[in-house]
Amino acid sequence: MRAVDFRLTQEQGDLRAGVRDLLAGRYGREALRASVEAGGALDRGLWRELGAAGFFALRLPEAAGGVGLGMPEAVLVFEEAGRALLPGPLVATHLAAGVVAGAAEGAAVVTAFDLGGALVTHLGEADAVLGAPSLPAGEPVPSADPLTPLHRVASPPAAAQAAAYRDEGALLTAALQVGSALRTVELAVRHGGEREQFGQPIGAFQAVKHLCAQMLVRAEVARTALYAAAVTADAGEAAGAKLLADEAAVRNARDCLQVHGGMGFTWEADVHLHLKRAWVRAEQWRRAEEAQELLAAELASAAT
Amino acid sequence: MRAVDFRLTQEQGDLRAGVRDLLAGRYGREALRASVEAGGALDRGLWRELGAAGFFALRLPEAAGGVGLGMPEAVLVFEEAGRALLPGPLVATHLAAGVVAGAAEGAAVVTAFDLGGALVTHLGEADAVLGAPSLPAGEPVPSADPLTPLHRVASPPAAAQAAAYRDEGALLTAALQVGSALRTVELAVRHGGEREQFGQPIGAFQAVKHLCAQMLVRAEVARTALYAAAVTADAGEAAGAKLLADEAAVRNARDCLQVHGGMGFTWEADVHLHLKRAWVRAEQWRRAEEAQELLAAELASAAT
Amino acid sequence: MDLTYTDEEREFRARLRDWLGKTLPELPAKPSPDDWPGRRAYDAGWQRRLYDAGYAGLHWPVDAGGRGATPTQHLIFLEETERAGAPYVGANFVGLLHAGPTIAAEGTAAQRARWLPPVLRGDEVWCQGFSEPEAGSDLAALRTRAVRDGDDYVITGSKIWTSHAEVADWCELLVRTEPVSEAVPKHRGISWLAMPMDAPGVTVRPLRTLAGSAEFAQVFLDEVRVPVANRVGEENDGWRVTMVTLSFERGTAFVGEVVACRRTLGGLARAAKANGRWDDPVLRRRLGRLYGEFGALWRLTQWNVSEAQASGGVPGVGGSVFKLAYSHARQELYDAAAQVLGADSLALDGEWMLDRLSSLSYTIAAGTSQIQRNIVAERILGLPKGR
Amino acid sequence: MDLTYTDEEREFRARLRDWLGKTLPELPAKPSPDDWPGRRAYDAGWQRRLYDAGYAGLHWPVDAGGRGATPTQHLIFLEETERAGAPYVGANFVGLLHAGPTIAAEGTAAQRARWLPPVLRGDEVWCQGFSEPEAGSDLAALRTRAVRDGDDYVITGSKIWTSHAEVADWCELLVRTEPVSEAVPKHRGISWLAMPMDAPGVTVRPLRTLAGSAEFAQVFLDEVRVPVANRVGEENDGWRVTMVTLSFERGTAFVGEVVACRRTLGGLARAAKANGRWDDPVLRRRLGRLYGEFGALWRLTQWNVSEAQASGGVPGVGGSVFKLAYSHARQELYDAAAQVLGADSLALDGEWMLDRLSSLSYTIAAGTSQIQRNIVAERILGLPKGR
Repeated sequence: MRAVDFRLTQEQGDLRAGVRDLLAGRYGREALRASVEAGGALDRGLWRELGAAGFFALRLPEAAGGVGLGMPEAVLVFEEAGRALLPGPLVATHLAAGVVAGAAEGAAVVTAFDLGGALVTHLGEADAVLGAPSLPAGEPVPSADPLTPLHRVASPPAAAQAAAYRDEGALLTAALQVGSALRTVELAVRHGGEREQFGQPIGAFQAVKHLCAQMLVRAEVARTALYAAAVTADAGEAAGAKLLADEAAVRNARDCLQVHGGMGFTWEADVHLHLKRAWVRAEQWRRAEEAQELLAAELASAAT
Repeated sequence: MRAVDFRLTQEQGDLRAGVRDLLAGRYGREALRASVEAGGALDRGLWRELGAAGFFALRLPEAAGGVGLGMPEAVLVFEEAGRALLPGPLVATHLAAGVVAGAAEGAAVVTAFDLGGALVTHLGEADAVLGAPSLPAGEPVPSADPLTPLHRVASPPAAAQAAAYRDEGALLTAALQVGSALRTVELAVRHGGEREQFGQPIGAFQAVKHLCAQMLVRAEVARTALYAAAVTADAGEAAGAKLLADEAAVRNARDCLQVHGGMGFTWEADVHLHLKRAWVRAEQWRRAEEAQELLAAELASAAT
Repeated sequence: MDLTYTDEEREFRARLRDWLGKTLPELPAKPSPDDWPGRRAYDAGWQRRLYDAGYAGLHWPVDAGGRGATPTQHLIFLEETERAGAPYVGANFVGLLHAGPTIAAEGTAAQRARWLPPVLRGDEVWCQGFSEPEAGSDLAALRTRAVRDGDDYVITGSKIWTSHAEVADWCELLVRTEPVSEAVPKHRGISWLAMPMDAPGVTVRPLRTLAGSAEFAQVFLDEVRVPVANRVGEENDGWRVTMVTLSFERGTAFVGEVVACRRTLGGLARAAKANGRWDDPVLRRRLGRLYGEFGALWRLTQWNVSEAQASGGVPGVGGSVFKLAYSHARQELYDAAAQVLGADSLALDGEWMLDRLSSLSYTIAAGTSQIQRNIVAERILGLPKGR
Repeated sequence: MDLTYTDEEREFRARLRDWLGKTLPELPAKPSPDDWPGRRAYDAGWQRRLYDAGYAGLHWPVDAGGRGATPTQHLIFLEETERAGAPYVGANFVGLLHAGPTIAAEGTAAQRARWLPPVLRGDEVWCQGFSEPEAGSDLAALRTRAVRDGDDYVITGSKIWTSHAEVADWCELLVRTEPVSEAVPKHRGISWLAMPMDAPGVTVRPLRTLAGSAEFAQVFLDEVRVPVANRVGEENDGWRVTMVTLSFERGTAFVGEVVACRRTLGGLARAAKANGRWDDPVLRRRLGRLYGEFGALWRLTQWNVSEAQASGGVPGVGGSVFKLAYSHARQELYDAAAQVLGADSLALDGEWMLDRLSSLSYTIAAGTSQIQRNIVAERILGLPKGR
C-alpha cells in the first residue's frame, strides 16, 4: 500500500542525481564562465548531448521516440538546470519537442515569444520560434543577463501565440527558478561559513544566519508548490508556483549578494548571474501580476 | 543671519518639554491604565486642563483668544500626546477650536467623521461632530482599541463633510503616530536592555538590535516628513507624512511587540495600546491608498 | 511524488465525512469564550464522541490506545474536521498533542495505563507547565525547583502561558532537579513530571492577553508535593523527553489552521466582492498572492507529513521552516483582511479583528521567529554558532 | 524649524544658477565610461571651472583654501548642480570629500599647503586605500604592513575597491604600523599615509563589477617606500583620523543622489504614462509612495545638514539612519522601475538597468546595512554589545 507521499521515488531521485552528475561534468564552473565570456552563445554540442540525455524529449511518449516521463520528472530535471545556470531556451525547446523537428533530439534550438512583447531570447541562434510560422528578423540589444542574449523584433505577434504553452512554460520556468533559489542558499551558506570578520565566520552572526534561514524558507515553500503543481497539473497551482519561485529566486539572489558583501558585487562571483537570470525568468511566460490575477480569479470562484 | 534650520527653536523646545511635563504629571501610566479599564471614557477635567494649557486653541490667533502659534508647534504638541497615548478626539477638537463653541477651551468634546464611513470615535461623549449640523444618533460597537470607543451611525454624511479639514487632520494625526512610533522604540530598547535570555540582555543579540535600529529609522524618517510638512503646509508633503507616520507607528508597534515576546502579548504591557491606536489612526483622515494616490498625482504633475 | 490517495484512504475520508455529517448537528450549543467549565465540558463531549466512533488518538500508536493511523489518515482527519467546521481540540490539546504523545513515547507501562485512556476518552484535561517568567525563549533556563523528599518531589516556582490551567486535571511540568553548576549545564538537571492540578500549593491566576481574554494563566507552585512515580523518563533527562513533545508541536500542530486560513481567505474574497474592494487590483492581487501562498503551505504540510511517515512519525526540524512561513503568512492574511474591511476592521463586531489579534502571537509562541531562524540556520543549514 | 532661505542664500542660489546656465553648454562632450584618462581630464576640467568661479571647496574652511560656506549653501550647491545636470564630482571624489577634509582637519600646515590646493584646482586626483580582501566590514582588521626604515615606511600588502586607481596621483592609505597583539588591539597601530601612486612597487589591477564595468581596482603594494613626512596625524593614530573621513562619507555624500533619485522618479512617471502602466493602481501607488519617501529623505538631508551646521560641520551617526533608509529606497526605486518597464527592463539599451545594477552596492558599500544597524543600535540607541 502506498499513501500520499510527497517524497521522490527511487527513480525520481536517480533521475535527478543523473542530471546533476551530467551537468557537473559537462557544465561545471569553467564552462559556465566560458559561456559568460562568450555572451551567452550556446554550445551546440552540449545542446545535442542534452537532447541525447532526454532533456527535451523527456515527456514525449516512448512511442514518439521520447522518454515517456511526466511533469514531476521534468521539473526535477529543470531544477538541476536552474542550479547549474545552464543557458539557452531550455523551456521553449522542451515544449517544442514533438512539435518542431529536431527539438526533441537537441538538433534544433527553439525559442519563444515568452516575454510578452518585442524581446526574444536567443533569437540569433534559434532555428525556430515556438508557434511562429517562420523565424522573425530582430535587432540584437544588449542584455542585462550575460547568459541570455536578447533581440528586439520589429513586429511581435499577438500575445496569444505562446498562450497554449503558458501553463507548462510557467511551471518549467518555475523549476529553473527553484533550482537557482536553492543554489544561492548553498552559496550564501558556504560563504557564511568560510568568510571571517571580527574574529569569527560571518555565518555565526545572527544577521547573516537569519538572512540564510529566510532564504531556505522561501526556496522550500516554492519548491513544494512546484512539485505539487507538477503532480496535479492544476493551473492555479502552476501560477502559484511561478509566483513563489520568481520571488524566491530574485530575493535569494539579492540576499546571497548581501551575504557576500563586496565580493558579491564582482563579475567574478556567480551571484549576479543568478540574479540577472532570475530577473529574466520572472518576466517569462507569466509575470507576477498575471499569476496573482489568475490566483485571485481561482479564489473568487472557489469562494462562491 | 539665520539659515535654513530644521532644528527646533528654543521656544519650540520649551513648548514640547512643557507638554511632556504636563502629560507626565497629569496622564502618567496609572491614569492611562485607568482609562483603559474605563473603556476609553474621557476625563472631562483633564480635557479642560488641556484646553487651559492651549492644546486646542494653539493655532487660534491671539485676537480670537488663542495662543497664536502655528502648525510646527501643533505637531510637536500632538507628537507628545501620541507618545503618552492620550485618549479622545484630540485632532477633531483642535480643528474645531474657533468653529465649535467650547472646543478651544476644552469645554466641548468634538469628534469628526474622519473614518470615511459610518463609524465615529467617542460619539457617546461628544458634544458636537465637526461640520455636522447636529449630533447624529449611533449604536455603540465594541472597538478594537480599548482607548477609542466606537459608534456606528445609521446614515453617515457624504464623505465631503470632513474634507475641508482633511489635510490638517491628516497632519495632526501623523504627529500622534510619530509620537507613538518614537515611544515604541524607547519601550523596545528599554526591554531589550533589561530582559536577559541565554545569559545576556536580549538587546545584545543582532536580531533584536537590528529590529530596534529599523524602528528608529522608520520613526526618524516619518518625523522629518512631519516637521517639513508642518512648515511648508504642502498637501503632498502632508500626505507623505501621514503615509510614513502610519507605517512607522504600526510597524514599530508590531516590532516592539516582537521584541517583548510573550510579555508583549499581555494586556498589562502598553505595546498593544500603541498598536491598536495606530490601527485606528491609520484609518483616520487619509488612508494609505488615498495618500499614495495623492502623491502619485503630484508626481505626475511635477513630472510633466 | 504521489499526491493521489489510496482506496483505503478515500474510504477513510468518506466514512469520516459521513460520520461528521451525522454527528455535528447533534452537538450542543457552543459555550461562551469566558465560560471555562462550559468549554471544558463541551470539548470533553466532543472528544467522547470521537472516542466512541473510533477516531480518538488516531495517530497514536496502537499499544498506547491509539488507532495507529498513518500520517496521511491523520491529515485527512484534520482536513475533514476543519472543513466540516467540527469543534477544535480545545481543552484536550495538551493531552492529545503534547503530554499524551510524550507519555506514549517515554512513559512506563503503568504510566501509559494510568494517563492515556482518560485523555483519549476526554475524561482528563492536561495543561503545560514549561515556560517561566524568566525563561521564555531560553526555556532551559527554567528555575522551578524540585527537591526530593522521600517518595515525593517538593516543588516551588512559577509557570506562565499555561492554557486551560483553570480546568486542567494534570500539568506536564518541567522542573529543575539538579541546580545549574560548572558540572551541570542548564539543559541537564531538568525532569518531566505529571502534576495533579488539585495538589495543595498550586495557585492559578488568569493572564489577560491583548485580545482582552484570559486564554492563559500563571501557575504558582508553593511546596507542591508530586510523587516521584509521576516522573516520566529518568531524573535529569527531562530536556530530551521534552524535545520529543516540542518537535510534535512544531511539526503537525498547524494542519487544521492552514485549512482554516484557506477558508478565511474565501470569506475575505466574498467580503471584498460585497463591499466593492475586490475591484481594487492592489487588494485583489494581494489576496491572489495569499491564495497561492496558503496553497503552497498546505502542500508543505503534506510534505512534512510524508517525511514524518517515512521517519516513523516524529516530525523533524522541517517544522521550523513551516512555522516561519506560516506565521508570517497568517499575520499577512489578517493585514489583508484589515485592508478589505477598512475602518470596519476596527469594530469588534466583525469576525476578523479578534483573529487578527490572536495572530500576533504566531511569531512569538512555541519559539519566536528569531529562535526558529536560529534553528533553521544552525541545524538545517549548518551555520556556526556565535561566540 | 525654519525652512525658508535667507536673502543671502537666495542670492547665492541665483548667482550659481546663472553661472551654471552659462557654463554647462561650454563643456566638452562626456568621455565614454571606459576611457579613464578622458574621464579624469573631463572631471579635472569641470573642477577647474568651479575653482575659477569660486565654487571649489565650497564647504571647506577658509584656512584650508575653501570658501567657508555654510552647510546650507553647500546643500544649495549640490541641489542646483544636480538639477542642472552638471558633471558629478567623479575622479575628484576622494580628494574633495575624503582625503582633503581629513588633511584639512588633521594635517600640518605644510601638508595642507602641499596637498589641498591641487585638489581644489582639479590638478591632482586621489584614491582611497582602506579596504582589503580580508578586511571588509571589519576594516580595522587590515593587514597591509608599514615598517619604518629611516625616513620612509616600507609598505607591503593589498587594497581593494579602489575607485579611479588607474588615474590617481595619490592614495589615502591605511597601514598597520604596529602589529596586533595582546597589548595592541586592532584599532590601534594603524596609520594614515599619503602614497604617491607612481611609487615603485604599486600595481593596479582593474576589478570588474557585476555591471560589467571596471569601476574599481585592486592595488597591490610590494615594498613601496613612502616618506614618514607623508603621514597625517600621529603614528598609530590613523583609526581616529580615518573616522573623521568616514563620518563625512556617511553624512552628506548622498545629497546629490537624493536630488537625482527624485529626477529619476519623474522620468519613471513619464515612462509609465507613455507605456500605459500608470493606469495600474498597484504601480501608480508604488510610485506615489516612493515620491513621498524621497521627499522625506530630501528633508532628512536638510535635517542632517542643520545638525552639522550646529555642530561645526562634522556630521554625526545620524548619517547611518539616512543611509539605511536611502539605500533601501534607492533599491526599491529601481525595482519599481523594472515593474514600469516590464521585460524592457532587461534590455540594457534602456537607461535604467545599469543604474539598477549599481544600486545593488548601496546596501554594501561604505558600511553594509548590517553594520549600519549595529551602529544605530549601539551608538544611538545604546543597546549593549553582544558577547
